[in-house]
Amino acid sequence: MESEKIVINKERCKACEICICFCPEHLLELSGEINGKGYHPVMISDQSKCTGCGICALVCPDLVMTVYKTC
Amino acid sequence: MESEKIVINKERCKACEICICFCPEHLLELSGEINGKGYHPVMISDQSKCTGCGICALVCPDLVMTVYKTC
Amino acid sequence: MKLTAAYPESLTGKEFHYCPGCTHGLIHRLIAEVIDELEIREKTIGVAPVGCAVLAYEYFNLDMQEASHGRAPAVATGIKRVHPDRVVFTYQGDGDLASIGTAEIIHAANRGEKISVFFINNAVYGMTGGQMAPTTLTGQRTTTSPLGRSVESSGYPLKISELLSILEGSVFIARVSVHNPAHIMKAKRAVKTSFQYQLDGKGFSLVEFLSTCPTNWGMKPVEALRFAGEEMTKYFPPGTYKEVE
Amino acid sequence: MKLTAAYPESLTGKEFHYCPGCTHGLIHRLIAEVIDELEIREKTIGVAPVGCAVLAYEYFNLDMQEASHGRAPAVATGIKRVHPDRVVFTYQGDGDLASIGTAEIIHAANRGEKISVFFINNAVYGMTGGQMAPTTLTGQRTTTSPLGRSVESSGYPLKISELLSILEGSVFIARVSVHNPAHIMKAKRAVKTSFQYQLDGKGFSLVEFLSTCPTNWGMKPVEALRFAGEEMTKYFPPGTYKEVE
Amino acid sequence: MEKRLMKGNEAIAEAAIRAGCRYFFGYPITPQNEIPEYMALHLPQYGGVFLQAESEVSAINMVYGAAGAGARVMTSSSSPGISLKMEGISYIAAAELPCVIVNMMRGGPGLGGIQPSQADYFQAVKGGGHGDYHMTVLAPASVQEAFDLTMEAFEIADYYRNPVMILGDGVIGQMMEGVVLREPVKLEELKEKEWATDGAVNREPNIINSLFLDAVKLEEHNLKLKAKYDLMREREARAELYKMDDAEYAVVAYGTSARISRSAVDEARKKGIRVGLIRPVSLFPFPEKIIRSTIAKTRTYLVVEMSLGQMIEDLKLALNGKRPVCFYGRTGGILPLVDEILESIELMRRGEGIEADCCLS
Amino acid sequence: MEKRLMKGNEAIAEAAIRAGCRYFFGYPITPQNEIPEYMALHLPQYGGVFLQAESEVSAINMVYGAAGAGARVMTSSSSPGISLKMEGISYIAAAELPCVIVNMMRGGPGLGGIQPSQADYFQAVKGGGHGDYHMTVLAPASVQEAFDLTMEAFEIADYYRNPVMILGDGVIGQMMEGVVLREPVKLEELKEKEWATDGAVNREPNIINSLFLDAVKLEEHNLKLKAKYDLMREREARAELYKMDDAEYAVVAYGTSARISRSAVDEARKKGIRVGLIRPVSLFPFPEKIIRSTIAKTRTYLVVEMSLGQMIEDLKLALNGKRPVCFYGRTGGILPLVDEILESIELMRRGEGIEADCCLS
Amino acid sequence: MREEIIMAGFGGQGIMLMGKLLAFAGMKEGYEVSWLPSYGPEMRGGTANCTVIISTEKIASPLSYRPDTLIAMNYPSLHKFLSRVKKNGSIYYNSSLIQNKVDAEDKNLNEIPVNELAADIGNDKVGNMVILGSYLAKRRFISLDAVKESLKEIISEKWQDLIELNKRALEKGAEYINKIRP
Amino acid sequence: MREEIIMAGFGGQGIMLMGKLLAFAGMKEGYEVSWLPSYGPEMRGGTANCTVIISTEKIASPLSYRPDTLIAMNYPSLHKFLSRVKKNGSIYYNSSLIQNKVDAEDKNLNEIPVNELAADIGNDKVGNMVILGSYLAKRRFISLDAVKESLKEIISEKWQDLIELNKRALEKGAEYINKIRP
Ligand SMILES: Cc1ncc(C[n+]2csc(CCOP(=O)(O)OP(=O)(O)O)c2C)c(N)n1
Ligand SMILES: Cc1ncc(C[n+]2csc(CCOP(=O)(O)OP(=O)(O)O)c2C)c(N)n1
Ligand code: SF4
Ligand code: SF4
Ligand code: SF4
Ligand code: SF4
Ligand code: SF4
Ligand code: SF4
Ligand SMILES: [Mg+2]
Ligand SMILES: [Mg+2]
Repeated sequence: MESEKIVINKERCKACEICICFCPEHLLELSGEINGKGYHPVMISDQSKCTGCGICALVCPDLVMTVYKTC
Repeated sequence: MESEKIVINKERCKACEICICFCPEHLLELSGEINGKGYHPVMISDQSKCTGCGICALVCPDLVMTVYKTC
Repeated sequence: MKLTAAYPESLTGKEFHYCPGCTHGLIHRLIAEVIDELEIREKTIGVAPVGCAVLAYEYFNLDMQEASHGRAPAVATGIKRVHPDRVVFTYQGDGDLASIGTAEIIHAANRGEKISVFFINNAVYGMTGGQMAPTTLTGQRTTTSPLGRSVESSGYPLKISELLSILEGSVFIARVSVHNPAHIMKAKRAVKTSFQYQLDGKGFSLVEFLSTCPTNWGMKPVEALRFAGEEMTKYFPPGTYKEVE
Repeated sequence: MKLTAAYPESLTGKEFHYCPGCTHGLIHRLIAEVIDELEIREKTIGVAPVGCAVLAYEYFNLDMQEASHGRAPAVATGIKRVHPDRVVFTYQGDGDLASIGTAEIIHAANRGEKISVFFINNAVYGMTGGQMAPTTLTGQRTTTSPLGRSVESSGYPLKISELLSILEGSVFIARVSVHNPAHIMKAKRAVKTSFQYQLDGKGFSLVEFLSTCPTNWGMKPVEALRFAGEEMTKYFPPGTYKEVE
Repeated sequence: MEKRLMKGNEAIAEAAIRAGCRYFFGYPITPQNEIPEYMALHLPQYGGVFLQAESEVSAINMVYGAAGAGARVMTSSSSPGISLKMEGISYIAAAELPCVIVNMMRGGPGLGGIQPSQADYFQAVKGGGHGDYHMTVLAPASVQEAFDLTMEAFEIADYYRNPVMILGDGVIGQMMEGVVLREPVKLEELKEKEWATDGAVNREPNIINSLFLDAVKLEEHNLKLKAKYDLMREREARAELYKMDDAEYAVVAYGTSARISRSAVDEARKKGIRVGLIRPVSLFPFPEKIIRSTIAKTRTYLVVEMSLGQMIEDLKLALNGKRPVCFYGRTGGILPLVDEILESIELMRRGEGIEADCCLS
Repeated sequence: MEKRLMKGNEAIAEAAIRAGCRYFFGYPITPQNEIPEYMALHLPQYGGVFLQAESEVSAINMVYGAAGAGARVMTSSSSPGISLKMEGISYIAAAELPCVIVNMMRGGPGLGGIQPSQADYFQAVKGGGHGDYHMTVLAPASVQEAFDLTMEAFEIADYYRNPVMILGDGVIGQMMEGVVLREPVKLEELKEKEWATDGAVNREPNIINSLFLDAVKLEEHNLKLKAKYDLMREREARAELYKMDDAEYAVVAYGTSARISRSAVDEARKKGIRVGLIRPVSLFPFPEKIIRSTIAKTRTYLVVEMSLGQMIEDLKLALNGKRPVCFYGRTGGILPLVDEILESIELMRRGEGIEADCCLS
Repeated sequence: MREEIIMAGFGGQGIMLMGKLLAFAGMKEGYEVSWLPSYGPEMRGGTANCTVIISTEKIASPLSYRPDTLIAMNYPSLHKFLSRVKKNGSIYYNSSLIQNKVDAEDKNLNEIPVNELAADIGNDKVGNMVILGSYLAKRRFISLDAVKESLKEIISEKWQDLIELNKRALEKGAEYINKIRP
Repeated sequence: MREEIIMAGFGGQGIMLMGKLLAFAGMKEGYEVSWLPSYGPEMRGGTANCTVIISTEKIASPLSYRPDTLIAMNYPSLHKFLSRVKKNGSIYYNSSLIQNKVDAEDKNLNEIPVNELAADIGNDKVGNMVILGSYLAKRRFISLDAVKESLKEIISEKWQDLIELNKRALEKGAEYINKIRP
C-alpha cells in the first residue's frame, strides 16, 4: 500500500483514454476486464513508477482516480 | 408668386416650433389661426426675405413645407 | 424655380400620428427620400415594429409587413431569403430592438443578413407611455424608473452600435442624430450608404438614430432636440462604427 | 500521504451520464472543487441548462434549479434578487446561451447581474444529436450543416466572450480551454476568480470553456481534445477578456 | 377601513404588496402598465425589487427563479405578452412553483388592438402552454374584487404550489372604483417554504425541476399534479349568483361582461323576465357544481363574452346537454351593450337562437 | 409508385418539398430533429433555403416573413418549442398567412420528457395563443398519412390563408413504415399570391398586418376570420371510421393512440364485442357531424388519449350529453397498451366507469 | 340617484383629472362611484374621454351608453357623444372652442366660455375645473366644497401649489353659471 | 402471418440498422412493415432497442407488448425484454456477451456467439448482421438474398464499401445456425 499512489474506481471509468494519453510516465492502459457499463476500465501497469503527479486525476472527466502523494 | 419660396401646408403643422428655431432668417412664427388638429400652424412673416434655403423643410418632422428656389 | 423639398413618392402622404416635434416623422422622410433617390421603391419591402412607429406601414408607400414586438429582424430574414434581389429594411425602436428583440438583432447581424436596419433610439418606450428602455440614460426618470435609471439595478444604457460592430456579419454600422440640419444631412447619407451596401449584396447594416420623445421626456420639441444633441450624444457618440470595404 | 485529488463535497458522487471523454464532467468537477475551496457550498445555488448538462442538478451537491432552454440567466436573476447574499451560478451550453438565450445573457451581463456564468462551448448541440450551434466553426459539418457551416448562410461563429466584454455590466470575462493539464489549471483559476468577483459583490462574470463533444464531432476523446486545443483555440483564443479592478 | 379610489391595475399592485409580494418582473404593455409602474414606485419602499425584464419570456423565467428561491412574486402582461410566457408558465406549473400572473386581456389575435377583450379564456383555462397542466384562474369584476382576489391569489398559489392567474381586461385594469384595503399580511407569519432553493444549510439540496426523463416518473408526476387540480376543483370553485333564486333564465358571464350583464338582468327584470346572472369568479376550476345546482329551475342559459365564444364550452360541458345554451359575444375590443344583451335575453325567452351557437353577433 | 421505407419525420419533410415548400426555419428539439436535418440536406438541392433560427420565437417569425413574402414555408418543433411560438402563431393566423407548423408532441408539462405524448391537444385546437383564432390541425396516424396530410396541409393553408398544424408525437415522427410518395406539385402551377409583399410594381402596396386599433375594424376582422373557420368546419372535418357500421360501442382516438386502439378494437371484436373506432383526422375542425352520425347505433364512447383527457371535451361537446363518454389515458410519454384499452372497452360494456370521467388511470 | 357623465376633450385639457376628481368627491360623499377612461395611443394628440358614474346603488356596468350628462371640451367630442345623451339630459360645453350652433332641442344645453373664464383667472390650463365648477353648481348632488377638499388627494404632489388656482377655477365656473341661470 | 420482433443491445452495436434492414427487406418482399426505435439521450452509452413488425395485414399498433421474437445483443437487453416474449416465442442472443444461463423453458433459445463469429470474418462491428443472418436462416419468411439486396439501400453512402463484409456476416450467422440446427 505504501507504493499505491493512485486508486482507480473501475466502475466509473469509461475508457476514454484521456488519462492514458497524459500520464507523463506512460503507466496507464486499458485493462482486459469489462466493467458494469461495458467498458474496459483503465489500469496502472506499475504503481511503483507512479510519481503521484495527479495528472491522470486532473484530466479524467469522470472522477475515476484518487491520488495519494508522499509529502 | 414669384416671391413665394416656401409653401406651408397648414393642416399638417403641429406647431412644434422646430422650424421656427432653425430658420436662419427668423422668418417663421406660429399664427393665430387654429387648424383642424387644434394647433396654431406656422406662418412665414415675410416671403420676400426667405432665401429658399430649405432648412425649415429639412427639420420639419411632419412634411409641412415645400420649398422652391430660384436657380 | 427648382423644388428643393418635395413630398417623397415613397411616402403615402398620410399625416403622421406622431406627437408634435417627434422625430419619428423626420426619419421616415429621410428613408423615403433615399428610396426615391435610389429608385428602389418598387423593389423595397419594409418591416414595421411594435412601438410608436407601429403604423409605419400606413406611411411608407411600399410593400410592408408588420412584425411582432422585437421580431422585425426575423421577419426581414424570412422576406429576404425568399426574395434575395429585393431591398428589405426594418424600422425599430429601442424597446423593440434593444430589449425584447435582442436575440433577433444579434443573430441577424451575425449571420450577415443582407438587410438594412433603422434603429430609432429615443431612450424610452414611447408608445406604452414612457417606461425605461435599455438605452435610457443613467439617472433619467421614466415611469418605471421613477427615481431615475439606477445603474445598480438596471446597468448602463446599452450601446447597440458598438455591440453590433464587433460581429463579423455586420458591414456598415453608424450612429447618427437628427437634432440639427447638419446632423440630419449626415443621417440621410448614412441611410443611403446602408441601402447601397444592401444593393451591393454585402451584408448587414444598421443606422442608429438618436431620436426625441418630447411627450415622454416631458420637454418641448425644441428642448428635446437640444437634449438629444447635448446629452444623448455624450453617452451615444454619433459616428460611423463600422464600414467594411 | 497527502491526497492531491479527492472527490469534491460539492458533487453528489453520482456517475455522470456524459459520453466517454466528454469534458462536461471535467468542468463540473472544476466548479465543484472551487466551491469546496471557497467553502461556499451551503450558500451557492446553481442553475442547470437544457442541453447535455440538463441533469447537472443531480451532480452538484447544492441547491439547484433547472431552467428552461436558454433562460438560465433570467432564472439566476430571479434567485439572486431574492437572495443577494447567496452565490448564484448558471451552467450553460452554446445552444442554450449563444442561441436561444442570447437576449437573456446580454441583458444579465448589461445589468451587471451579480452572478457567475459557466459557458460550455462545444461548437455543437450535443444533446439533440449534433446540430449546428452559433459557435460551430466555419466549414464544420453538423447534422444541420451537412456540407459544413456556410458563412454565406449562417455567418461566422459567435464570439461570446468578446461580445460580452464590451458591456459595461460585466466585470470578469475569460475564455479557457480544458484540452490539457496546463489549461485545466488555468480554467480552474478562472472559475475561482469569477466566484470571487461575485463574493465581492462586483458584477457579472462569465467563464467560457472550450469543451469537447467526441460523440457529435465523430472523434475519439483524445482526438477531440486535440481538435479543441488546435482548431477551436484558433478562432476562439483563450485568455482573460475583461477584468475590472 | 379607509376607502381609496383606485384603478384596477393599481389595486392589484397594492394587493400584491399587502400579500407580501416583494418581487415583480415585468415588461410594459397596454393596458396594464399601471401595475409595473406602481411596483416600480412602491416596491423599493418595502425593500422589494422591481425589475423591468428584457422581455416577457425573461420576466416569466425571473419569476420562476424567484418563486423557486421562496419568494412571493408576481408578473403581469396583456394578451400577446402572455402568449410569450406560455413555455414559462408550463414550466412553473410543472415545477410546482407558486406565483401570480396577471393578464389584462386586449383585443386579438396577433397585435390586434388595445381595447378590452376576453378572448384569452381558452389560453388561461385550458393551458395555452404544452402538457397537462392548469393554472388557477380568477376573474375579478370590480376594482374591489381585483384587490381581494389578488391578495387571495398569493395564498392559493402558496397552498397548492401552483401559478394563479388574475384574468382581467382593459376595463378592469383601467376603471377606478372605491376600494377598501385589507390589512397587509405579516411576512414573518408566512409559512416557511422548506422546498425552496436558498442554500443547502444542514439539509439535503433542494431541486426545482420539471424534467423526468423516465416516462413512468413523468406520468407519476402528472398524476400528482392532477390530484392537485382535482382538489382545486373540489375546493376552489366559485361563482356569484345574482337574482338566480327564481330565475327561469340565466345569463352566464365573468368579469367586465358580467358587470354589463348585471345591468341587462336588472333591465330584463323590470320587463318581468325572470332572469338571473351566474358570474364565475374562478374560471379554473370552473364552477360546474354551482351551475348544475341551478338547472332545477333554470330553463335556458345565455353566455355573454367579449370573444367569439370560449367559456360557452365549459358551460356546455357543465350542463352536458341538459339545458340549451345560447350566446352573445362581441370581440376585438368592442364591449357588449346593455341593450344588446337585453335583446339576447328576449330572444332566449322566445326560444330563438338556441339551435345555433350564437343568438346574435 | 415506388414505396420507400421512411420515418414519419422524413416523410413530412419530403412531403413538404414535394408540396413546393422551399423555405424551412426551425430550431432543434427531440423528437423531430429529422425534419430540419432532412431539410438541411435536401432543400439546397432545390434552390431552397434551410435556416436554423436562433430560437423557436425567431423561427416562427421568419415563417411569418417568408409566408408574407408569398412562399410556401414550414417550421417544426415539439411541445416546449411550440409553446414559444404561441405569439407568432396568433400573429400568423391574424395576418392570414399560410404556412405549415409541425408539432411532434412529447411528454409535458415543463421540460417533461421526450417520449411520445398527446397532451398539447388543447393548445393546438383551442388556441394556445391569445385571441379568437384557429389553426387547421391534422393528426396523421401512419407514416403514409404523415406524408399525405403534409402535402395537403400546404394546399389547405394557401386556400384559407391560415396556418395548418400537423400534430404528431414521437411515435409518428420516429416510426418507419412504407410510403408511396406522390408526385411533386408543379411550382409554376401554384396560384399566384397577389396579396404577398414582393415589391409594389405597378400596383398599390401590399400590407401584411394584424393591427386594428379601431375596435370596430378589429371586430370586423375577427368576424371575417370566424367565417373562414366556419367554412372549414363545413368542409374540412374528417375522420376515419373503422368497424363502426354495426358498432354498439366506439373508441375515439387520434394519431398514435388510434393505432393502438385499432388493435384493441380487433381484439375486442374477437371477443364478440361490437366495438368500432372513430379516428378524427382533423382535430380542428373537429369532425362533429361525422361523430353525431354514429349515435343512432352507438351506445357509449370511450376516448383514448396519451394525456389526462383533452379531446374528450370536444367529443362531449359533439355528443352534447346524448351518449355517455368514458376515458382511458396515459400520460408523460407512456403509451397505452392494447390490453389496457381492451380492459377499458370491457368496462365500458359493463357500464362501469361512465359516471366518472376516467375508466382507469 | 344615479348620474352617468361622459367627459371628453383634447388630450391636454385635463379630462381624466376632472373625472377622477368628481369620482373621488362622490366617493367621499358616500356614493358608489366608477371612473372609466378611454385609453391608449389614440389619446395622444387625439381626443380623450372618460365615463363617471355616481350612484346611491351598486354600479353594475361602468359604461354609459345613454349618459345623463355630457361635458364636452371641444367640438369633436361634442359631435361624438351628443346623440348618446339621454332625452332631457344635460350638456355642458366649451363655447370658447365650439362656435357652431348646437342642435339638440330635447337636451339641456349649457354653454360655458371655458377658455375665456380660465384666462380671466390667469391660466388657460384650468378650463377643466371651470366647466366642472359650472356642472357642480347646477347639479348640486356633490358640494363644491367636497370637490375642493378632494383636490389635494387627486392632484399629484408636484402640482400641489396649483390647488388654490384650481379652487378658484371651480368657483369661477360655478359663479358663471349661477349668474346666467340664477 | 405477423411477426413482431424486438431487437436490443448497446448503443454501438448497430441495433437500429439491423431493424431497418429487416423492415426494408420485408417491405420489398411485399409485407406490411413498421419499425419503431427507442430514442433520445438514454441511447448514448446506454441501451438501444427497436421494434419491427412484419405482417401480411395492415399493422395497427406499431408497438409490441408480447413480441414473437427477441434479438438480444447484450445482457441488460435480454434481461429487460425476456419476460415479454410470448409463449413459444424465439430468443436469439449474443452468447459472447451473455454468459449467464438463460432461464426460459417456454421459449426457443438460440445462442449465437456473435462476437466470435464476427471476429472470424475480421470485423467485430458486424455482429448485428451475424445475428440477423441466424434469425433469417431459421425463420425464412424473408430470404437471405432479399436482405442482402437491401443492404445497399439501407447502408449510408459513405459505408458502401462495407456491403460485402456485411453480406459475409449475414451468411456467417446463417451458416452457424444451420450447422447447429440443420
Ligand atoms: C409582446 C409584446 N410586448 C409588449 C408590447 C407592448 N409594447 C408596445 S410598443 C412597446 C415599446 C415601444 O418602445 P420602442 O420600441 O422604444 O418604440 P417607441 O415607441 O419608443 O418608438 C411595447 C413594450 C407588445 N405590443 N407586444
Ligand atoms: C425551448 C426548447 N427548444 C429546444 C429544446 C431542445 N434542446 C434540448 S438541448 C438543446 C441544445 C443543446 O445544445 P447546447 O446548449 O450547446 O448544450 P450541449 O448539449 O452541447 O452541452 C436543444 C435545442 C428544448 N428542450 N427546449
Ligand atoms: S499520478 Fe501521474 S504518474 Fe501516476 S498514473 Fe497518474 S498521471 Fe501517471
Ligand atoms: S480519463 Fe478517466 S474515464 Fe477516461 S480512461 Fe482514464 S480513468 Fe477512464
Ligand atoms: S427656406 Fe430657409 S429662409 Fe426660408 S423660411 Fe425656410 S428656413 Fe427660413
Ligand atoms: S417644424 Fe413643421 S410641424 Fe413643426 S412647427 Fe414647423 S412646420 Fe409646423
Ligand atoms: S410618444 Fe414619443 S416617440 Fe411616440 S410619437 Fe410621441 S413623441 Fe414620438
Ligand atoms: S453528446 Fe457530446 S456534449 Fe453531450 S455528453 Fe456526449 S460528448 Fe458530451
Ligand atoms: Mg423608444
Ligand atoms: Mg453545445
